Amino acid sequence: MTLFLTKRIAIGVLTLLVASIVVFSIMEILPGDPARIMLGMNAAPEALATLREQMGLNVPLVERYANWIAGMAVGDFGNSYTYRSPVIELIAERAIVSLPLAVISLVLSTVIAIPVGIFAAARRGRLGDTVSMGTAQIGVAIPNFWFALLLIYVFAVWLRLVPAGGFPGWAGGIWPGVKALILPSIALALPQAAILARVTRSAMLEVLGEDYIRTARAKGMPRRYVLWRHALRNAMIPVLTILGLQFAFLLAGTIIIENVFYLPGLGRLVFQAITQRDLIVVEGVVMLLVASVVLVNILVDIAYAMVDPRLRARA
Amino acid sequence: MKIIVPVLTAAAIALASGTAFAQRADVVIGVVLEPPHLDPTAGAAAAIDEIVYANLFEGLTKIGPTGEVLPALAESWEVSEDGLTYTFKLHEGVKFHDGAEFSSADVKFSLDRARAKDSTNAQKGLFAAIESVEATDPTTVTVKLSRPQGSFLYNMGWGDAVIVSEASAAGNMETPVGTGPFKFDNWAKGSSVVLVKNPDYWGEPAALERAEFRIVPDAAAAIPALLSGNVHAFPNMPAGDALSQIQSDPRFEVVIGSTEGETLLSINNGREPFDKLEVRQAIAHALNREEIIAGNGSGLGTPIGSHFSPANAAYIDLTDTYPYDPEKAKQLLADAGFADGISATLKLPPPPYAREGGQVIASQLRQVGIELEIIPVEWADWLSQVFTEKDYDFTVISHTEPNDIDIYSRPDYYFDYHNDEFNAVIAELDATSDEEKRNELYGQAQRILAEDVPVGFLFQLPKIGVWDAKLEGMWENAPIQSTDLTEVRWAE
Amino acid sequence: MSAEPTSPPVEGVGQFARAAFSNVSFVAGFVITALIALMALVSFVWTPHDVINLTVANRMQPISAQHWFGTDHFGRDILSLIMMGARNSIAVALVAVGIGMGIGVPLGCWAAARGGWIDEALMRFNDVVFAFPALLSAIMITAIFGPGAVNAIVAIGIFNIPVFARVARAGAMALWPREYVLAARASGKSATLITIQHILPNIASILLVQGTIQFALGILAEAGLSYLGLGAQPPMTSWGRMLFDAQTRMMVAPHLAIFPGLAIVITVLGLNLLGDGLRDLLDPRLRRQR
Amino acid sequence: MSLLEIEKLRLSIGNFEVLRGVDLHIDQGEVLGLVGESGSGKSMTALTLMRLLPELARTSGRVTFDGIDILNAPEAAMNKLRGDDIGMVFQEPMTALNPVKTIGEQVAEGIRWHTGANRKDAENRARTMLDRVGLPEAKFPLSRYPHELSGGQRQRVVIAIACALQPKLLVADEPTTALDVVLQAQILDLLRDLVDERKMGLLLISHDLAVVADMADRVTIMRHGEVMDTGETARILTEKKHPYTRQLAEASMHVPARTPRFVPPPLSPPDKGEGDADAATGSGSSVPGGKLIGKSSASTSPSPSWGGARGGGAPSQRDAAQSSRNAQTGPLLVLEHVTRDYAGRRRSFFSKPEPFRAVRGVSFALHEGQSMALVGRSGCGKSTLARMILALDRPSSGSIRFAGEELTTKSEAELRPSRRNMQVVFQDPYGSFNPRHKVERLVAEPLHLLELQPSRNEKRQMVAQALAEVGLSTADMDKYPHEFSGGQRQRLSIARALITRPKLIVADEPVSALDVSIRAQVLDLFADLNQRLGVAYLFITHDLMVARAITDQVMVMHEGEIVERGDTAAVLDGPQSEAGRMLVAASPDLDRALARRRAAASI
Repeated sequence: MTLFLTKRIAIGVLTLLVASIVVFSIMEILPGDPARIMLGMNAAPEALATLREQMGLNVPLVERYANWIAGMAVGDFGNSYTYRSPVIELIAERAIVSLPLAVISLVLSTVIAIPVGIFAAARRGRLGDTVSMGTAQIGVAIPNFWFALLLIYVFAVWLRLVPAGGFPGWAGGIWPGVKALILPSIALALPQAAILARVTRSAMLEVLGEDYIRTARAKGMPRRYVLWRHALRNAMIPVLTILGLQFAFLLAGTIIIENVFYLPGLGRLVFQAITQRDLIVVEGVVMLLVASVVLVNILVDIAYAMVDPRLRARA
Repeated sequence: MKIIVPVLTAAAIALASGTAFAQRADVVIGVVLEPPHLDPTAGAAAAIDEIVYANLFEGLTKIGPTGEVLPALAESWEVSEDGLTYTFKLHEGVKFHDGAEFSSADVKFSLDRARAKDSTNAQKGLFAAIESVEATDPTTVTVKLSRPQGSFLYNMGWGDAVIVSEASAAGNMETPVGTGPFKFDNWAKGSSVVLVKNPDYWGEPAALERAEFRIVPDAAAAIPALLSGNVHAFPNMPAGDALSQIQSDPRFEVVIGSTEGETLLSINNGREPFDKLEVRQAIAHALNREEIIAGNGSGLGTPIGSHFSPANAAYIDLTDTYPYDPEKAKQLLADAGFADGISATLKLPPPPYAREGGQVIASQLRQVGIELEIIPVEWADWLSQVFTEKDYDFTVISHTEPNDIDIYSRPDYYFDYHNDEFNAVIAELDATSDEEKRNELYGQAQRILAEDVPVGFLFQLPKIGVWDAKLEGMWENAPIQSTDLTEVRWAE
Repeated sequence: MSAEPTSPPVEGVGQFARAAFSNVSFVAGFVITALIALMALVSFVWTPHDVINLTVANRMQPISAQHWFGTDHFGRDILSLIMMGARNSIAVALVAVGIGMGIGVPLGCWAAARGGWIDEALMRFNDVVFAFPALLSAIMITAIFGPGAVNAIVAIGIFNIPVFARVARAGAMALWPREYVLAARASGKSATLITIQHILPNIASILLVQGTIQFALGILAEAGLSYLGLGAQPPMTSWGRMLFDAQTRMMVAPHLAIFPGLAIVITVLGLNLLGDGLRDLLDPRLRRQR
Repeated sequence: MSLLEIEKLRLSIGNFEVLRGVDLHIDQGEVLGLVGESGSGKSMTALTLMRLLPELARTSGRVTFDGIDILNAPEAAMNKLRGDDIGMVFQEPMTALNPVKTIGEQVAEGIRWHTGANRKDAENRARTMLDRVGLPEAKFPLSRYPHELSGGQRQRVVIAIACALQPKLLVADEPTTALDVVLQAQILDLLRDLVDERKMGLLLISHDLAVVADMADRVTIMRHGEVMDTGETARILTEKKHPYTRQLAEASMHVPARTPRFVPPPLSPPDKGEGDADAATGSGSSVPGGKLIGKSSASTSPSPSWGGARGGGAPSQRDAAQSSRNAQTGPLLVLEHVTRDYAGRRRSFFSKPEPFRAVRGVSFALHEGQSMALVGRSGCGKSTLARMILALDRPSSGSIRFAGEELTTKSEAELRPSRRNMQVVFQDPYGSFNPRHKVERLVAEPLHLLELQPSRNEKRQMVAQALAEVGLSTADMDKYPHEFSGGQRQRLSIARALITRPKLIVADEPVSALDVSIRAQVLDLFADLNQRLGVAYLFITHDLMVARAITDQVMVMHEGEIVERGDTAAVLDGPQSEAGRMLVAASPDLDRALARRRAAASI
């Protein structure tokens, strides 16, 4: 297990390192002068020069990369050009929106998709299967932002059940915050749930065709018992894989969804930062997202090992 | 377990406060852009002034709802005969939000800081004429100018000229400290800035207890936010085509005012063949302003024929100088030797008036033989490519600074336009402080531009103010970038 | 023996056709996809209305006999725009799949044939690419090189590379130990020749299925990018672009958002059905499960 | 009243009729052998009486077990019956156990379900049961997972599950087909003991007459969903009244008519210290009973493992020199000290992975026209060895010379002439052809090796000739491989191997996937080609019957080493090595089984 973990972590660190070089070099190609953006159209040239100096934009490239990496290692992501505050603070402020959003969506999609997938697999070929998989098929095809628009108009504007967007912050209590995240989470979760339900179903069907299911049935175990106690755990392996991949999708999905619902999350932050050429923020957030994907992949691998003793042994 | 207690208490208070007040004293104002920081003396972003101007920070003077100059921290002033010495009499008993006393020393500090060599003030030009600032006594400030400047009092009313305290100036970006009727409470980045009433305000206290400026980036988000009651007012609503629906809804007050935003089809006069007057005239004849306004994203706007706001007293209607006439445009192009047409690029920054209006313009110019390749650019790229490097043929942009007709006389400006006759008018204007004379000079300047069409004059950007019908005291026009909440209150 | 990853040959065209036409997914998917493709092709020669020159006076008209889906904010006919948009949406997704296949499949086959550190390097490369949320990186790419259809293609295409590399590698790895490949090796054939003659034809079906999936994802990705204003730029149009234009006007003219959205949903649905149907037809192991 | 009574059982899946009126019965404590070739419906019969059929299956007729009408019993009643009164053992032990549950859980689960015992009691019973099937707690605690056990051990777990509750009937569906002969014998012994001990009825399903003859009191022979013949084992299989029974029995004991074509080269004078290779490849007529090779010397000394018998272990260098000198006249294939290591699993991050040695210092020689068998249990390294001979894999050390050419150091291009003379026939008649190519292209594939590429017409002619040689027609050229039966495909394999007129064909288990009657035909073909074309064979097989049928000599491989070699008949009749003895003893043999049965009956 330790060997396995060490190897996974080593690969993760390598991935991060390569990713950091890619991100940094991409960001350095970006055109646009951050100082000019901050001071606006009619800014005086002396003011620009002064600001550039202050922002450390005159230091050579390699040195800037080294500083950046060294800083990140100790949690210092530098200072935002536009907000003039530490990037780590910006990230922390935004993460308290994005993280709950991603977690709620992930939970929501899992809680919906896995039972539906199992249900459909257990009723293969019958009405319940056809209806749920037909719905899932459509769910996969719906762009989440379009779905979000429809949700806003139905639930926020017509029915006025939930806010149309914006985020009141957590200071006013848990409920207003959660309420503001309901529609975005649904918009994010449902298309993912559709995919997950399909994967769960086919994984279950695959497992249900295995010999050991027949062995269990030959032991006299009823169909339902076999479904939950024998099939489910084995079917979890492909489902976990998709869950891991979906996490990356969710993170990306937040960029669009946060824009639709104008939620002040990491996705909005990075989108705005790109258009405002706030390079250091973009770099920091992208690295953070990449790191979380890497971390989730490691967690998925650990979960594999927990589910499957064969992998545990190899580990 | 203990941690949960304050949270619950906070929640209880929040619930209670939602119902306890009989008279509403809080308001949520929607703003399109999030300010990069909150110090109006260190950035050009209009988003800063929209929140802090007049509410949090005050200057010596203040620009009123119709563009007039009003007294603010200076209760009165005297101007010397030669127009070179301004003596300001300051209010007494004014305190900064951190409790510090306001005095003439703060005025001297603020103005000297703004015009210093290492200043990062984005509008240093406002202070260019100042020779010296003297704090004669605690309530008197004497400013000496190196040359007469007609617009000096107006300039002192800009957000870039607000008075800050030496003690707190460095922290103004994050936690601004001013003298206004509201003080800073909280800034949730990406989401909102909250101001609360300043109980120690020196003047008429504000009616509102709390004002939240919520960042609502575009129409897609603004409309549902307004309709669902999450946001009470948009001083500048990105309403787009949904405006008609809001107008017909009795819950809302819609006021279409004017801004200082002259929207132009900017032309690079330094590039062939746009240095030719005939070509520019042809372009002017090819533009159908009504259609452009209809397709500009909101369907609103006042056509203009030169670079001046119709709301201004000195405005002259010159829209008929080159009326829409595609045949004539083709003829002019043929005469200029471009019978086969011209190919050029049109760089469009992100706002809808540019991105959408630009498509209409491209379609109109195509009909007279000018084929435009549309290149959408982000603000950052627009600033560096178009504005700084002058690497463009055409662009669509709204110039929102007030009274900025002088930009056509700036030698390095991105129009690359040079006209000695015009420059002479501007120079004279700068040295004139007599109102009537100034208006006449403004008229001359407008006419020169209208004839010479250095750019395509399109329309004045509308200020679409939308707010809850029960909300009183919002400004209808926007002579300056601000959301003055001092007079705002809920009816009943 | 390991499970058969490849499809058996289909017993003649006739039998394939018979099997195909009894597969509901395949038929539905094929018909939808064909109709959409036809629509895109027709738009090259004919659309109901001119959409190049704007007639702003006609703007935002509701559904009528003349304009079946109404008109947009520039007075353009929405049906015509959807036909034109199909062109770009399909082209972007198709070329992106082409990039992914063209680079990913050779890479995957190469790694499977050579194994060792080449294989390891490819897998690590995949790890790095997969660690980037695709849309985020696509936004970065379009932000650097400017928004536009071509850059959207590149951005989406890059993320198709590891997908196809992975699928091709997995398929090829399962085939290399097969006895007919060993027999070919015993016949002295080079790895390249074996890949061309034995590996590729037998992974073609899984690549085809993956291709339809990536195609569908590409259409969604293009829509997402265009919705953020980073995809197709005017005067070019695409379905995502139409949604971008429609979002601010949905309250007054819902048809502006509904029809392009439906176009996306139907196309993606059609492609997914086609993919499912193809998988059923080409892969007997999965067919048994359904 | 029988324990199980099946009357006129019909079963169809979709439109396909699987069973067409099957009758059979089993009494308490009786062993019934159900025999048939693939597709005869024997497994479906078993699944019917467990009611574990696929969803689309339709049944009619009567199945009565212990007074219960199985076909019409409610599902709950079936759940009570399964595992409690009827236990079942499946063919594939590798996949029959849930990989994520411990063996203890899997055995105890059924006990708890049926008896309502608490976890502790159920685990105790499971422990006892596992102990009984030969998995004592000390070595195989309940917490083991299936992947930690070998195939034979897993099958024991499956048997423990099936027998845990003392069922009245045990159904064993090909319980040993996936195991090698030695394991097969052990598992069959276990089953026999359990059935005796607990007075269970046993329905033993097998394709192997010898196995059934050994185990069953009565046999029922099925074909195409119908019962062909049924009755007391010894009588049925001795009298062979039914033509199908006769056909099956004869095919199982089939030995192709052939005479050893290979004539050993004349021995050189002994004082010259002739190559061991020569000696080793001798027909063995001069060394009766084959040669026993010292195991100890093989594992410790670097000398050729077969060198101990005569001549006293000649140094390998001289051996090699001799071989190259005799390139023209010497043996076709010479292996010297061939070893193959595989990278093992790393135990920790810092320790080096311990290599796994699949083949250990193997040396032997094969002459032109000679037919040699390589036998051994599964996993003994014989397939690895074959791959190295075919130059599909390279040895870690040692040398392989084919027709005097060293193969181990050559590039793919340099190997071409050797490859032309050396072809391969694989086990799986389904996996050995690219399903997308036509027969013409498939069979012509090795022509790629020819220096002068034949024209299209010539190619067609060569393919036609090769097809004719294996008994297929020219018309088959334009078909796809799936249009052929398993046996025909194996003929195609052989045709492909023959098309370059090779001197050696390596055949890796070429008939083990075929039904007995087809197997006999393919063996005939191999024998015939050896006779007519003089091609040498290296036959890799775990089935001694095959070795006996068509080879002159046999080598016994065990744990990567060759432990015995000699004339086929001699080795198989009187194995000298431990491994050889075990193989021979475990090999099912119809004659022997019948003899035993008759002897038992006559007592």
